[in-house]
Amino acid sequence: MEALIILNWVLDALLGVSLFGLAWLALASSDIFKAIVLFISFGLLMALAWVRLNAPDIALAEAAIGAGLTGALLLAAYARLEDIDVDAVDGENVQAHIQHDSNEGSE
Amino acid sequence: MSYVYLYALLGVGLFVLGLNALIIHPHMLRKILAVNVMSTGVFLVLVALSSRNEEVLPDPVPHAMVITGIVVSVSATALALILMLKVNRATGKNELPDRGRD
Amino acid sequence: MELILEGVPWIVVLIILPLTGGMACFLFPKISKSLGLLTSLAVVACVWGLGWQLIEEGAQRYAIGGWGAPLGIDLYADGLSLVMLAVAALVGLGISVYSSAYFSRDKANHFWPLWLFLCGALNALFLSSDIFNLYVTLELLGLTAVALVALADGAQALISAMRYLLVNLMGSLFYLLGVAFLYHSLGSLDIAILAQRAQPSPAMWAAVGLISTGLLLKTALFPMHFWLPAAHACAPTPVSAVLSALVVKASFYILLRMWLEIFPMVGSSFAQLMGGLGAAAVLWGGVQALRQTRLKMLIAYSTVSQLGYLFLAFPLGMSVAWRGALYMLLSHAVAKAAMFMAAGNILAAGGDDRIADLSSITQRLPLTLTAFSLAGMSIMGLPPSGGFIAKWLLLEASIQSGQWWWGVILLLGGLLAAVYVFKVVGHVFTQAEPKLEARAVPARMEWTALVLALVVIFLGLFASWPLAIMEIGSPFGEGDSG
Amino acid sequence: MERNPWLLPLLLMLCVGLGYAVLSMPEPVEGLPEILVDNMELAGVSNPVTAVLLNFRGYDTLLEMGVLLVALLGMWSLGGMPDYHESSPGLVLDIMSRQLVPVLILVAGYLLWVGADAPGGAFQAGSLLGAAGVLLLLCGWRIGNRCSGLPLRILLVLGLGMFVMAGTGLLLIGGGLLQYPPSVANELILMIEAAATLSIGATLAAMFLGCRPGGTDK
Repeated sequence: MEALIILNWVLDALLGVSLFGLAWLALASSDIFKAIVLFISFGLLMALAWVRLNAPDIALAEAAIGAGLTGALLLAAYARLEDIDVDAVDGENVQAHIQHDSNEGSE
Repeated sequence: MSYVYLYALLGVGLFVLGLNALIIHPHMLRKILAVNVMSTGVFLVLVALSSRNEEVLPDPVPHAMVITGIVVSVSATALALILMLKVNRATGKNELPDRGRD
Repeated sequence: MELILEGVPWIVVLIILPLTGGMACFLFPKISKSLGLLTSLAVVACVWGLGWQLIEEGAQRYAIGGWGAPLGIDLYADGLSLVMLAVAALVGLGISVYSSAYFSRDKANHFWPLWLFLCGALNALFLSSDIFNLYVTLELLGLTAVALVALADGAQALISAMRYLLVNLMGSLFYLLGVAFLYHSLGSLDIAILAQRAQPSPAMWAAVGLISTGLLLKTALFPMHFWLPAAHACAPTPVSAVLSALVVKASFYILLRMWLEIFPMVGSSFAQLMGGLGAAAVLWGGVQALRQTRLKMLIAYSTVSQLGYLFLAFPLGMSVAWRGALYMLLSHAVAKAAMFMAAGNILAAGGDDRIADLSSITQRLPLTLTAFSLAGMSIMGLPPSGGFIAKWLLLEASIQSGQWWWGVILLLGGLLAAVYVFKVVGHVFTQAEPKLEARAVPARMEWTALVLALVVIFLGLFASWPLAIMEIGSPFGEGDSG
Repeated sequence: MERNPWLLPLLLMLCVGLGYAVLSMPEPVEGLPEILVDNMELAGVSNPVTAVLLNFRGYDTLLEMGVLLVALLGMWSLGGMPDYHESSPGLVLDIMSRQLVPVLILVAGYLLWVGADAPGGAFQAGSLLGAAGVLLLLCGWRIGNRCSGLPLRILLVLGLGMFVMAGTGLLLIGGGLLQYPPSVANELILMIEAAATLSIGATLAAMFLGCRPGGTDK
């Protein structure tokens, strides 16, 4: 029993630290694409945190909306952002991250 | 002292972290991410404190509030992203220009 | 007739009607203009109905779903909400009429549903008695307002819309965190119940700070006003009018409610701080308005300045002061809507709102010029206008409470306002060659501005009626202290 | 990036202050959960979160459907973003979505149904529908021109519309706004939830597309 409680605490602490770390990295990383991916994984971990907090309804909503759809929206916006200023990219090889077809598809 | 306070404090931390990023980063997409992190922090505080008392089931009212909040924040994010693309297209920049110091 | 007025739950109709109108406009864009006008008219009628009910029966509470607070959500209407609803309905009707001539066809299709949803959000906000429900209405209001700002073309408008959206979201999140603290320490979301249970604690202090910060950000009180001028000036004219007249007032209304009901225990230092910021806003906004070269920017900075007056009531904290602030809100809403419309007419006629070039255009728009000057009188606080009554009440409060320095701010603010209003009006009377062909401005747009400006003068002449309405349900506490 | 030297200390102070407030927060004298438990048999559903969302605080959800719709309206009024993918999506995505979309729709239906008594409900189901829509859009599927006008708009307002209609209908037969008679509460809630699910799914998918389908703007 005692061991279980300690295990739970360790689990919670681990989850908390990784959530905070992911959020920190997502907001501090220099690469926008990386930031988005980190944010999506942050959302998925959040779903776990909601389960830990006895909130399965929110866990479902978070996984589907928070991580899934927000992630899709962010990635779509990112792709279009790159579409627009594909020639303005300086140095960073960012467009390699995501498959996009601005040059072929625009006609 | 129960484990839920850990999550509530994490929520406060995320709120402040997001606020900091929202203020200092000029890139619009990062500002949008920052707002999302902030809102997750608020939701965590709301839900974590609802199961302070471990004997009874958690209070469902904050849970419903958070589900409402998640939907609101995805709507706001979607609008913000399109607005960002339009700004990007109109100015060619991804950063909000420094507001004219008045 | 009386049976109908009594039997209908106007309080609900006021919320459902604009939402339904918005949906109908979205579904049938071809007839959206007539639907929009019709809805605005109907909203005015509903406010009339609700007013009649309130005068007959006093303040009203309506339990949605029949549950009642704390389990369900309550709507609550008293004199304070009625005044807000009335000014929203009146200015809203004016804006509907103005917009029906302003927007081109494809913009109009987007404008009408958003505008009606905004009306619905405002009404819902003024009637809600539940702090989380207020959050949802704030978000609805904020998103519609941002979408409306972005209707204007041009990079500047888009940038200001983006900043407006981010500020709105940030303000809402501060507010929501405050709500979380209130709920978890007091166990309810209903304002009336919270008011009974409130007692000082660190969580309560945090809630007061968070909620006030969030709402002040949305109300654009002085150091947090940075987003307002650009957003209000770049938006399409009817939207500028809505934002300055109504949207910033909505968050102020929530703050006022909270302050009157839940927060009275937070002590006076915070109130002094708000008063100080308000005074700074009055002066700073006035000086900035003077420095502007474009008319819409000048009017937007004037909003920053006028919003400051509302906060002078907090340190005074007595019934007269609250009524003065509310009267200021009322007359500023109407006057600023008229002013923005006048500026819009000038823009529509000349395609340019540089103040230095005004003379050639404005001489052809006598109605618009009259509207601008009348509204300017209220902004300055000259009699007979609503602004005068408001300043008079605030002055009375500052003398009664012995805090005369707020009175000095009132006078200085009025002086600044006089200078910037005359800066505009003065340009008109300098003889200049009409160099450009001015385009015709639809008569409807000119008349709407003038009618609203006349309403401000009526507010100055017949002040006793609105002042009596404010007292329904005595939102400012019993009687006069003094 | 020049930084305000005051910002960091201020934020740290905020963090500490808020943390202290959280830790020292008193238990409410009189909580809501007890009242909620007493009223659960009148709610029409046995999942407390669904009961709060759709019945006790259904008005919040009504307004929230408005928020969703308004955000989409705002996006459409900005108009004219380039359509996302125009090329063929590739074999893997195509096959995967063929398998996945029906499953997602089935799961959405299940979540909607089960939401009355267990975790799930309109928002979760709606977002799964939205995900299915996103997959279809990624595969290059576009709504036909014939359906992109009024039918699509009806689908989008269905959630809010059903809420408002149910609310006013109950008002007209003499109850209060959104006051469900306990005997039919379950059916009414399910009906509203079904409409809301469809709307949420359609709205989220439309948000992903970003521009008005079949619109005139290029």
